[in-house]
Amino acid sequence: MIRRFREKIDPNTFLLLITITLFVLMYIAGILIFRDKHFGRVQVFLNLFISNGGLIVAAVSMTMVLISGGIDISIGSVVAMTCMLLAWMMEKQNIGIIPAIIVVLIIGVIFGFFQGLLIAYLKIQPFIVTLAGMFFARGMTAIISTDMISIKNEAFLKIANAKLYFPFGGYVNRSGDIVYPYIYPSVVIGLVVLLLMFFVLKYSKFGRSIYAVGGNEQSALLLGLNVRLTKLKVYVLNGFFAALAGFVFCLNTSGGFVEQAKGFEMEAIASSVIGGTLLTGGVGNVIGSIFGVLIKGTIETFITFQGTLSSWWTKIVIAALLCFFIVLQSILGSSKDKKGKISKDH
Amino acid sequence: MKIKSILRNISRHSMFFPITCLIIVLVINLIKTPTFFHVSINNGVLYGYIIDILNRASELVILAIGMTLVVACSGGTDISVGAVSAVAGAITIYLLVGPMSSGDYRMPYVLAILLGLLGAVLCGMFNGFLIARLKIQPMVATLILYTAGRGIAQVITQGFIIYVRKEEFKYLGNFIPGIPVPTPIIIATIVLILTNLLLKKTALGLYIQTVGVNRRAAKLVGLNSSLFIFLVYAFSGLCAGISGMIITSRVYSIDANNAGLNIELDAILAVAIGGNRLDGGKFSLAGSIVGAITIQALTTTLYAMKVTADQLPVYKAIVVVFIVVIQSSEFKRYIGKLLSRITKHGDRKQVEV
Amino acid sequence: EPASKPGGDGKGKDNDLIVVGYAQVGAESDWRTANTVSFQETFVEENGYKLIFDDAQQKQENQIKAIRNFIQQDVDYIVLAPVVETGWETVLEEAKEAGIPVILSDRMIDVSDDSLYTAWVGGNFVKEGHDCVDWLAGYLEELGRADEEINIVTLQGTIGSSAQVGRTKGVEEKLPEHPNWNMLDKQTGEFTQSKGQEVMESFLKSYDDIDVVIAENDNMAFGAIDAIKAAGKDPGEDIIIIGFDAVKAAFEAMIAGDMNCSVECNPLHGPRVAEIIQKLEKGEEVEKTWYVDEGVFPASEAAKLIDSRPY
Amino acid sequence: MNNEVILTMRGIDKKFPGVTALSKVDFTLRSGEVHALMGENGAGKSTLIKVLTGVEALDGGEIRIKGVDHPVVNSSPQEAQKYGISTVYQEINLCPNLSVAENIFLGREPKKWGRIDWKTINQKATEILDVFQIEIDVTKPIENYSVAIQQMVAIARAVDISSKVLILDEPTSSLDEHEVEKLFSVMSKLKDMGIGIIFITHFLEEVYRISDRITILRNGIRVGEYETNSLPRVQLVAKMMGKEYDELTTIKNVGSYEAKDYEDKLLETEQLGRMGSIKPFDFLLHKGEVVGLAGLLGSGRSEMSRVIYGADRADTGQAYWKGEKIAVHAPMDAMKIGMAYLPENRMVEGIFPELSVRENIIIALQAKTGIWKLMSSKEQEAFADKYIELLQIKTPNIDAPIKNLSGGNQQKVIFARWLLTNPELLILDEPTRGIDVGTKTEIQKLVLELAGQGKSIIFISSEIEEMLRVCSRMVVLRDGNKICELSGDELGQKQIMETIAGGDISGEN
Ligand SMILES: Nc1ncnc2c1ncn2[C@@H]1O[C@H](COP(=O)(O)OP(=O)(O)OP(=O)(O)O)[C@@H](O)[C@H]1O
Ligand SMILES: Nc1ncnc2c1ncn2[C@@H]1O[C@H](COP(=O)(O)OP(=O)(O)OP(=O)(O)O)[C@@H](O)[C@H]1O
Ligand SMILES: [Mg+2]
Ligand SMILES: [Mg+2]
Repeated sequence: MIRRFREKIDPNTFLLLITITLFVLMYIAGILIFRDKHFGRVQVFLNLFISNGGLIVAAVSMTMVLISGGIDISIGSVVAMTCMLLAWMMEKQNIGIIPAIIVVLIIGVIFGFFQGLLIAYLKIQPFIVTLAGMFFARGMTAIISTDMISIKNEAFLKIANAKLYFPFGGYVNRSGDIVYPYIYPSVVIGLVVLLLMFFVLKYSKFGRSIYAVGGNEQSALLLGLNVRLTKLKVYVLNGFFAALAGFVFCLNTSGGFVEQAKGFEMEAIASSVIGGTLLTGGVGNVIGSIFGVLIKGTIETFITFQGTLSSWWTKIVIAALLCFFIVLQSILGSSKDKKGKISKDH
Repeated sequence: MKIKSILRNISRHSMFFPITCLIIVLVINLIKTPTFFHVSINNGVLYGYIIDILNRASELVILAIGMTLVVACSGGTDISVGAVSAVAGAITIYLLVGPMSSGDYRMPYVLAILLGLLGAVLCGMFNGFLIARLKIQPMVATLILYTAGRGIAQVITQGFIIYVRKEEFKYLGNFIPGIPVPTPIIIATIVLILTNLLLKKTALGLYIQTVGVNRRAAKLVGLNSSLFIFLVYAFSGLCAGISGMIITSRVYSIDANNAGLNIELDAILAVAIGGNRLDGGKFSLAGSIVGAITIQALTTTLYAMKVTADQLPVYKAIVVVFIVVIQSSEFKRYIGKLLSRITKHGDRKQVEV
Repeated sequence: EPASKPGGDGKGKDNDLIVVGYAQVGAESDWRTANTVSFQETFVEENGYKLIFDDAQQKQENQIKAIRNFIQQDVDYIVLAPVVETGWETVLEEAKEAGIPVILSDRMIDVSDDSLYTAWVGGNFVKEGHDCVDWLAGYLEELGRADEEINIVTLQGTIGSSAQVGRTKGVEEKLPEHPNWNMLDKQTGEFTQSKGQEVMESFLKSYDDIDVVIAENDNMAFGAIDAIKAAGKDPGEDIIIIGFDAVKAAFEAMIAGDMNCSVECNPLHGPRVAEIIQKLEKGEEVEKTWYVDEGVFPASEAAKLIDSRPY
Repeated sequence: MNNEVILTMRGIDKKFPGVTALSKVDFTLRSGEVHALMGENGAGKSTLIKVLTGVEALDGGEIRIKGVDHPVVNSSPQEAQKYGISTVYQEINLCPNLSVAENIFLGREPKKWGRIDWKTINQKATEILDVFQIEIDVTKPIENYSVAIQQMVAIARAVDISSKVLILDEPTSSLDEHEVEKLFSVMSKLKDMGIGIIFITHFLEEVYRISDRITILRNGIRVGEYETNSLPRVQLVAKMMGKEYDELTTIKNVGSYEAKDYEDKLLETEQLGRMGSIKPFDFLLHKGEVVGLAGLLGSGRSEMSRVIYGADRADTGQAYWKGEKIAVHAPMDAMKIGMAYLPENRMVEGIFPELSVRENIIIALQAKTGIWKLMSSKEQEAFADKYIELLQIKTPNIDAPIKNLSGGNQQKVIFARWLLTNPELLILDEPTRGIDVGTKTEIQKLVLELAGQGKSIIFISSEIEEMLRVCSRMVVLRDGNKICELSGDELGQKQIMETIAGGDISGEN
């Protein structure tokens, strides 16, 4: 039955459906298992977004990069650098919030531009370029300041703490007040980026070029696309989003320190992959990535609600669930016999 | 004309750029720290910056050997090697002395090491299974052990750092009395020689490249692509295990959180600096090894030049970019164009490009 | 034996327990593991508690998530051992709105509004730094080297961590009292033995007259010991070695004569936090700052104390 | 032929390391003509096209296009497209992950309110393909379709783009006659519209049917430009090969194949089949016999041969080798028994692009001898040299990466690879695809020679004529079903065509 259904729709949509279904099943399971711990509250669901605002931006951007056939493992470091820079500018240099944000976004773009140049025009492998980028940004973070900097800028904190309430779904808390579910502006930024990239990838020439380049670079070139420029644009945009993700991340943690957001890139990659993006390029979409983020977040929520796992078990359980997910996807999604596949040229 | 042909000949040699980079790093050292090349015998062992570099690069060299084959055969990277090192170290030490630090062995030393290595190979086989059989992309598949590996190691150690208080345990990671060369250097050399023999004296090297270049075509000429991919990941696990032994012996303890932390990135970097493509196919083991030593030389150099550890990545990044840029064929092409423009300039006007 | 609890009729049992959400940093060191164990052993059902434990794996984001989840689970108290000092306003504000008291353990946080947390329990890193310098001064006097030129190198912890910041600060504050001491170099060994060893090797090649090594945790001190031995010197004799934390392995090193002193950093916070919670349950006011007891352990006392060390 | 010149190339030079691909080549294209570019494998045809369209950089020479008053140097196909030049390259170049429709409109998507208008794209794509009578779901990724469909899509795209010049580099090599017809009718229409077409093929019939003029290249040098009508076939071949050539008659001789009785059974299958690709079939092959598999595109010829070879695992039935049961689970099993398989899709399943010619030649034998016995480099060189000589493979040296060879020469390398293993049964799936006439004849002769030596051959080709020349028996397939076998007197072009198409004229296809 599955086979017949699969033949009807295209394999990538099928994978996306699998991902979404698994997420829903998992969430329902959570609600049942942690009944007495209020897992079913709307706010628990919204917390997935609140806690992962930065990751949403990063995962969306990562998805774009992966579709283009590249990878970016510098995102975590860039996020750290952005947070540190924001904190340093606002706290140590008394620069206003708006100029500070503009500066970090510009730096992100420049950073992305250089990475893009090396990748697109010198054809150096993205993994290596962004690995160097990762080292560079992390080191720069330490150069800006080795001390933690806490952001006390009022305007910043106002944005960070502005709750946007929903008019429904409230619950009565221990002091007897009704608390309506809420989100923070960081979530809004994440969702806007998501929508934007959804449209760009689906409805713009640039977006389609990304898919083409990721699918087969040589073909894209012969079909008359400007492959290099497309790649450059991807990394520039990615640099911008990395900085934006840094800003969103910073809204959540309001401070900068050297060790911040370590391993963030792997989370972004994992989210994209869970969402059905292929590291080989050409396949993926941002809706899947969002579910990737939510699945990752739900797994973490499970672990917190469970409440006894120590660090090592946490790691193992997360990895096991990740493994389960990837293997299931691979089994359900594979076995589509690819006949007469067009060669990947070099 | 002459310059051009010389340049072409030199740049054609695949090992030229990796070695040049290493030499540049070393020469900078010589200028900055005149004692850099000073080697003496201290406590019956060779002692000096150069020895330090080779010694500390040993784990990286071993990992880079495994990584090179993984990259060549599967066109992907194994990002779990650092965590697998920790697992292997944890198994060995736990088997040797149990959950508490101690100086008494509970089982023969060699057996414990073999079991530790077995653990690492099993990890590698797990990766190999996911990648070869289930066709999961290498980085994603190895992400699983990358995440879980340290957790597994901590389960074994119960989260504690276990020390082995016995002199013999330090031999692998330091030196054996009476032998002036630090043991890690010897181990790395042995691994290198054996691997090289295996690749050059059997058809394995050719098979790996063949599978890496075109997996589907390899199947049709009768090669079991999946088997080879499985094997290289198992081998990479073994290499991770061996370096895990060295790492734990160096500090005669297992610190599951920190043993081999981030070393996988350096291993991948070594492969790339050695002039290997990361998407599979032809490979140069020698290149990767030079790459590994270059990375360690760089770190040692920067320490010697009093760059603090937290800023070190910046300089590392700059050097890495420099190295991969001058190696890139695209860059060579631009330079070649530039050169030919200069040499041709007198002869005739350039056609617009 | 199980403490007799009021209304222990089985059904309402869960309701009578005090639910404590505990957001721990991770399990990055023996010290941390001992710290965790101290909580897990204190907050057991026999004592009237239910502990919800969350391990952030050294990531602040994870702790923030955990606290949000604690709030949703309507816990009675939140104990937070913050990964870093910054960035807690938002989420602690949420806890405050939910009416859940927050008790900090180990590290302090940097917030403008003190009312965001109820109390803090921990060691005093700066004081540990002071203790280290004072002990060294005393020891040098003992050796009769009080007026000599003394060259010191420091192996710092992971830059930016509160232990590193506090200990470095503590040492530096007291240094001017000893004009004959030179701080030759400082470099981070990231709290690990192997990095500590690597950095020490580099120090030894750059300076041949190091008298004292201050390692901001014991693990780095062990690395330094190995590096010193490899360089053909005798740690503990030729070079004085001071570590922090006073883990069991440090006592072993001191007994072996490789190390001279370790400054304690007491991980047993659990009982202190329980004490605070009991007070709050009774409706009493509590102080904001609670230091745990910490000592300085020189090599001369090591053999005597080693068996009484719990971690 | 008084149409105006729309494209000229003068003195084009192109060198690759170790090879001079083009040397002072001139070429002129007029509007409204089909200009055939002919030459042996490796003559430089594809390279000329690549230089023209900016895929490869030009070393010297000048390109001029009508309406542009300065010499043009295209640095990318994108630029060439701007000048109205659109190209179908020899290796199909489409993005496998994108839908058929999107491949057709990539880079020039119609928009509505600033966003891509998918409805229009799908609609227009369907219309464009209608011209070629291809009815497929244009919203599915192109990788789901066969090579032939892909080729047609690539052509449809190029045709839709072209405003001045259309370049087709061996477009027909993977098409069957039916499709070739469709292509030709479209080409005629374009011709009438005044578009100039550069057409590369190895099929002489096609050249004479459709082209107006012919430019011949040999070893990167232009031999000359001729009116098609005034150049006899034999002359054309002679000029391509650079020697007086009378082998065309030899081919005919080959055709008069004598049916004889074969005795020793080599391979026999009983209801061998594979779910979803080929229905269970019975098949018998004798020693020394050449059997052809005939059928339309996608009829399952490749499928059948893959199942026999174990490239795809059979899930029903049983095979016998010399009367004994065999279990072929993987290609290695088949190789051990004595089979060899030359795949139809050279780029994807044939060559190892980065490996040297030498390694590409010896790999199958090496795989067969096993991992522990590595052939010495001397042996390897000797083998490679022998077959380069034997098959006249054009390569700068044996250690050049095979990706640098021209398509035809790559095919010969793969041939060499299998001959080296000394098989008893050769399965040749489109062995002459993209191979020049001279070599094609060589290969056909080779096949017969091998059969003469007692080897058996399964031969697949889209050219029925070619099959008639070499096969003593033909198996006809339709929709994954073995329909019947033809032999002896039944082996006539007409009869085969009828069987292939199906006696009952159904509404579909
Ligand atoms: N990228 C390359 N690097 C090196 N040599 C090349 C490259 N591409 C082509 N050549 C060489 O240039 C010559 C001309 O090749 P080209 O592909 O133009 O031949 P062709 O006429 O199209 O042959 P065919 O009919 O087989 O396709 C060949 O000798 C080939 O080996
Ligand atoms: N029009 C089509 N639409 C979808 N799939 C097709 C189409 N044509 C062929 N195929 C695929 O190709 C398979 C059969 O192709 P196969 O390669 O065996 O045919 P063939 O007779 O060898 O033709 P070819 O000359 O293309 O190799 C079918 O099972 C089908 O999956
Ligand atoms: Mg060609
Ligand atoms: Mg076929």
